[in-house]
Amino acid sequence: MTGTFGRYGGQYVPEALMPALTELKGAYEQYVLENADGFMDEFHERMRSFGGRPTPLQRADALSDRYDTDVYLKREDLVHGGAHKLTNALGQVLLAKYMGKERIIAETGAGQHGTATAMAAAHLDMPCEIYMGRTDTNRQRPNVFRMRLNDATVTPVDVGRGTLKEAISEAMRDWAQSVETTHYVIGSVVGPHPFPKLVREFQSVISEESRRQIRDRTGSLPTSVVACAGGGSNAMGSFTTFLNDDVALHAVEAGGESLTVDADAGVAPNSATLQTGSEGVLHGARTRVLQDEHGQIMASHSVSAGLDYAGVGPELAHLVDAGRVSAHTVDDETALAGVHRLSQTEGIIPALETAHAVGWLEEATESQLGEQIVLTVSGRGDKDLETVLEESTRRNIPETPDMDVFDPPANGGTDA
Amino acid sequence: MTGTFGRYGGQYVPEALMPALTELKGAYEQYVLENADGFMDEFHERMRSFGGRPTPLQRADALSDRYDTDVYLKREDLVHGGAHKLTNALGQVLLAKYMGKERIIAETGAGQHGTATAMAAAHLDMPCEIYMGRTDTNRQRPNVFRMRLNDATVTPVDVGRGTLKEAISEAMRDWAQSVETTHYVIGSVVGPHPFPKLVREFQSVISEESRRQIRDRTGSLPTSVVACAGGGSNAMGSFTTFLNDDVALHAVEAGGESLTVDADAGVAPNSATLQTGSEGVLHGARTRVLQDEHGQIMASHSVSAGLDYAGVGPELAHLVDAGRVSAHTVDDETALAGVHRLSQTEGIIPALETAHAVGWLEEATESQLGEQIVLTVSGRGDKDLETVLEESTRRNIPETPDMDVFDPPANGGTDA
Amino acid sequence: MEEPMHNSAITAAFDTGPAFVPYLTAGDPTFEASLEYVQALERGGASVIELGLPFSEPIAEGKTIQNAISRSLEGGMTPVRFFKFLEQLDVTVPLVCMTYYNLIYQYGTHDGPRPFVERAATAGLDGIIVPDLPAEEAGPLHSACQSHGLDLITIVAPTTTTDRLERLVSLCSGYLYVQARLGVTGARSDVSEQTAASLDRLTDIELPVAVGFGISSGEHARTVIESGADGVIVGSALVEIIGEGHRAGDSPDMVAQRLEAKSREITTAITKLQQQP
Amino acid sequence: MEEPMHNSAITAAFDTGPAFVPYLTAGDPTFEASLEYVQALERGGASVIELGLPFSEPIAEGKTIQNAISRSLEGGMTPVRFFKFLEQLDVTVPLVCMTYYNLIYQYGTHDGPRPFVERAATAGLDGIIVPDLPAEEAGPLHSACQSHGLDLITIVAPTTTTDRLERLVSLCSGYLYVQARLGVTGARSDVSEQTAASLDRLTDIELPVAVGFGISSGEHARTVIESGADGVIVGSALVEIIGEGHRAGDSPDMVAQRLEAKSREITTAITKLQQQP
Ligand SMILES: Cc1ncc(COP(=O)(O)O)c(C=O)c1O
Ligand SMILES: Cc1ncc(COP(=O)(O)O)c(C=O)c1O
Repeated sequence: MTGTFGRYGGQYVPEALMPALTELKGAYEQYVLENADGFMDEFHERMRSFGGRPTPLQRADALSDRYDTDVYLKREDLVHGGAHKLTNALGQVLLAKYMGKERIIAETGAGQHGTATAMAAAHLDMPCEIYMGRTDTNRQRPNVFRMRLNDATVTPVDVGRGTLKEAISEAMRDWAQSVETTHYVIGSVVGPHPFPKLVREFQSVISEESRRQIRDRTGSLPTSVVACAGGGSNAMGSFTTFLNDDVALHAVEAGGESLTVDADAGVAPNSATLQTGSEGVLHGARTRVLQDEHGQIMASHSVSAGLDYAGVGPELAHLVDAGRVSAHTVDDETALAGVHRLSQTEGIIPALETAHAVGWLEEATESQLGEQIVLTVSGRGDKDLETVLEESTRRNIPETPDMDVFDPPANGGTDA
Repeated sequence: MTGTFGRYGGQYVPEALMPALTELKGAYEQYVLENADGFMDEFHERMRSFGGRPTPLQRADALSDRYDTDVYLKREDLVHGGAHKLTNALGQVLLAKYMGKERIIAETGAGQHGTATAMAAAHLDMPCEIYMGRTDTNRQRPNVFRMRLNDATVTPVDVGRGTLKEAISEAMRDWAQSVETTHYVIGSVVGPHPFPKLVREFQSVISEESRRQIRDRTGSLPTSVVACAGGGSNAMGSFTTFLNDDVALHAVEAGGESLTVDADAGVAPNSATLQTGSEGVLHGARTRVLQDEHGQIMASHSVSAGLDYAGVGPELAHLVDAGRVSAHTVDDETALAGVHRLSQTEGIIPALETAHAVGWLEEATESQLGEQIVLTVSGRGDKDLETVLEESTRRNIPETPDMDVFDPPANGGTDA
Repeated sequence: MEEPMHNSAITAAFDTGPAFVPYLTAGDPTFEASLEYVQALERGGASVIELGLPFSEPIAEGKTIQNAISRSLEGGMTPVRFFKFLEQLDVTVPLVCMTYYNLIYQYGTHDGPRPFVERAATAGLDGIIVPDLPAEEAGPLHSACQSHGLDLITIVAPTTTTDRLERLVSLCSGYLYVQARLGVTGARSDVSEQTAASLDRLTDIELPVAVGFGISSGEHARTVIESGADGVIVGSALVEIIGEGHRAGDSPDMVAQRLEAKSREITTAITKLQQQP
Repeated sequence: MEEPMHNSAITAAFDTGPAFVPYLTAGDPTFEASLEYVQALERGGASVIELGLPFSEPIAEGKTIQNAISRSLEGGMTPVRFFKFLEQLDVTVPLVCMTYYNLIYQYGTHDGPRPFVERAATAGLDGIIVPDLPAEEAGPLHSACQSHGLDLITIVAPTTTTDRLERLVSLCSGYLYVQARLGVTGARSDVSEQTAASLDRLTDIELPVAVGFGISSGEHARTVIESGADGVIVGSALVEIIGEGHRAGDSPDMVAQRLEAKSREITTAITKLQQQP
């Protein structure tokens, strides 16, 4: 059957959307797979000149010393907008243009996919509307500003907890109505077929680059590749080109506060979908999801908004089931310490999402680390500054810098 | 005489600092000019893998249409940290390391140079202290967070208005005391010889790249190059490689609120040093400065903190006097509109500094624009979001997006 | 076209003239009130009743039904209780469950739709509608329904192409659910032009055709029947009555009376009509 | 080594034994009070007085003198008024102006240091110290000073190398200002070890040598003279008295008395001493 990955995948959407998915599948095959009208050439050229690709692969000297191995960082934080997300957003907006669509919609949680889509839409002159949970609009003000500056409409979603899950549902509702003129730019390797393949295809440029870069630099392939996984686009992008190589692939999920769930409250205090989720149908695909015994989707949690999602891409779920990818969890505290470690020792402030992959290095065994690691820095941490400081202080993370600098000025001035 | 550019330049510093400047001059000649110990190779390699160089040169389609010419953007906003500033900071911190220094100090205004220096210092494992005016620490909180995350000490300066001018003075005082072990990483092509040359040398990689890129792409050199100028490192970096070409060079300063000064209050409501300043001595160099009739330095103003400085690099001042570079001013309102224009039509939210160059395109004559323009996007605007929205709203800039999205949720929900 | 494998009580309900098919979310706002409301619908003249089993991610619903779903979930509705609800209902008209696939898939101790369908059959359910299950994914549920004598009711959208239409019809029994307009559920004040167009291409379908999405008054309902439908599905307009009553703190009896009155408005408007040939 | 071109009153002031060279910012906190304070210094035994002409960017000063400069600027001090200040002063000891180069450079209707020096000479000034003017840039000011019979006093730092030292000495007249420690001005509670080291290499200099930066008490002053200096420069310790008085709202007379007392403490401590050979 098409559109599935082992047990996962499929197209669990209202009938009204099926023709659009069929059309999208056709466009995917024609433009993306077969480069019709030079689509992929234009995509790569725009990602180069507008998006800043290729991103560098950098040796992390301090981490390499710390773990007594060679750690290389794939610097997706240097992509325009500050995360790997633009690669997918630009690919899809461009595809929508080739398909003759007139309008773009997208959902966003932390705001990274929303800002990426808004940028891509402004760049390609497409009207754009972003759905964002009310809770998220309030806690991610700077990203709302950025989307509005890029002239995107931002529509807060007042349903439920007002976070990513609700925003996706709302975007799907818009699409059910506007499907004839509108393309829905989904933000990760999730959703109904062909989205998981389409997004993975765009994002696999990450591992195309890093595989070439590490060989050019060291003459060999890495022992392992490490990437954080929310929906899984960063992980799939970082892994895809290595799938047929003898390279260990590690996906790091958000362990949140704890791996135990409160089923009565419908809350999982983590986003460890791959580790603790079970098979279910969410947002158009069969995959691993966080759900209660009845099949109701649970509210997930992570200190990192971009990993805070109850589902995961079906292909990644399948690769984990098949044993090709190892899934790990890193909890909030270890991730926060990871932000500080990378900031202090390498001069790179990573996104909280990325910090889960960084944190995992602390917990990995020597053989998991191996001789050479490529870790994808999926985004920069500018969006997370306030959260990192608040949460690190609250939890007494020892690496947390003090912020005494904000104290009021000492009165008068003497020579001390 | 060495260290001068026409009437400008020199070394107006306390005797205690002279040996350090002599030492620095030696290091500059040895490591930077002669690539001793492969210094420049290491610099370029680190700027590549850590800093994200080369930055792309992107055709700006919407601006090209608008001005009926070819506008290319040199994307310094994609450098690690979000501005061209890292190139200088990394160069100097690396040089300090080669010189055997044990500690780094720097001043910062908006925080861009401070964050760049903190990143570079963390990357190269050097203790680092950043002086920042008290006013600036309070209005640039996110940048203070970033510096602290990178483990830099941030020392607020309570003197005077508590802005950049005072921070530089304070950094010089620290240096006067610590000069034997400490390198002072000055943030622009200002200060005593050899700083203006040293910083220009590092930053000229901008025009080395853009000159090559535009020729590769179009087969010709641009008609003109446009760059905003505060201290002038972005402008000098963008111009240097074109100096001997038949290419017009335009430096755009902050016109602020008005070009007339209030000498009694000691305030110039602008930072138009090249246009309205007069010859004077400030922070170690003879150059153009904003001063009253007695020679007291005036408080400058610009909506853009990074241009808000009463001095300018001596070499740039000289090139303007010599007619090789044309100086222009763009006021706060035109710059704000420039932020919105680039954000909305190109999907790039520029720094307020950069927005002055963008705004100038509106005011330039057809012949100034010419057939092909390279405009340096010196930095990204993430640091300026709140300012841009507040100031745009206050001044009724027509392009300003509304922020109704933050209104409280409508009560209940109906199908509308 | 494949014939339904059983004698459908649902299809039979369309025999006596234009059918009124109301929708409620079961358990909205409480288990008991909701039981009363369903019975009110029957008194108001319902031919078939659709009962929503609430799912946490109702991607096909507008605000009105989303709110109903929230109320029902907060009231403790689960699939297990839903079946108890069915068993406690004292109505004679055929009942259809409308829910999302994950709840069906998760029910019982092993994966797949069979346990749910089995239990549904014993609880007296006649049919199932799953808005997020297109023909492509409907195979397992379809065969489970056939084994247990339940109708799987499929939805035809304005965007459905001719080849898809055939496939949907071939899977369908009970009635064909025709979505009147693009978008999500929700009461509207006009009848979509898409409705007439949709019905035009369904003239040679043997199954009864019921139109839903946006029908909110007797007048609308009449127009739809005049355009050739065999029945009208009314959801949000009824659910909104429950929502309003809930917000106003009205007694379940009062709300039940309003539901009955609204139902009668629609029944009255359509029973006089003969459906178009 | 070049001989000074004139008979320096400043140099002469060192002839009668160890010199006490106090510093104040002129106009701190007001023009009038400041006149009184300078006279108090003379009463306290000053041999030469350094008067700060305040500049907005005093990069060589610590917090104490920065604050004095702010007070003076807020009080309206300008180079023009500074010369009036000098003219109104009723003191007989030689006066030295300490200021930054930009004020000197901007003074008058044409660029360069000459107009300033000319006016300074008529106002009765004897010498000039410019902390941000190293030997490399001192040429124009040096020749202007020579033309008008003023001493240009240069500063020797702990970091000054031997070749630089020669150049600084060759430009200097009046006295050589020896910076006791690295850093900026400011009172300290100890005497730097750098001081002794600095003085050691100046034993064969013909000019008097005065040590400044951080001297705050008679005891410090004595140690410095014992280490071989010809005079001590005391700034922040005196300026702080003015600052404290200002903050406490004390009368200028009270402050003047304290300044005189502090001066006498230092003068007393050093006049008993014979400088080392
Ligand atoms: C920086 C960053 N990394 C990772 C993620 C997780 O998404 P995905 O797993 O699809 O890469 C996000 C999502 O917003 C993100 O912003
Ligand atoms: C983005 C950006 N552009 C320009 C400037 C102005 O400095 P300069 O003229 O030295 O390039 C700054 C200073 O902070 C800056 O941050």
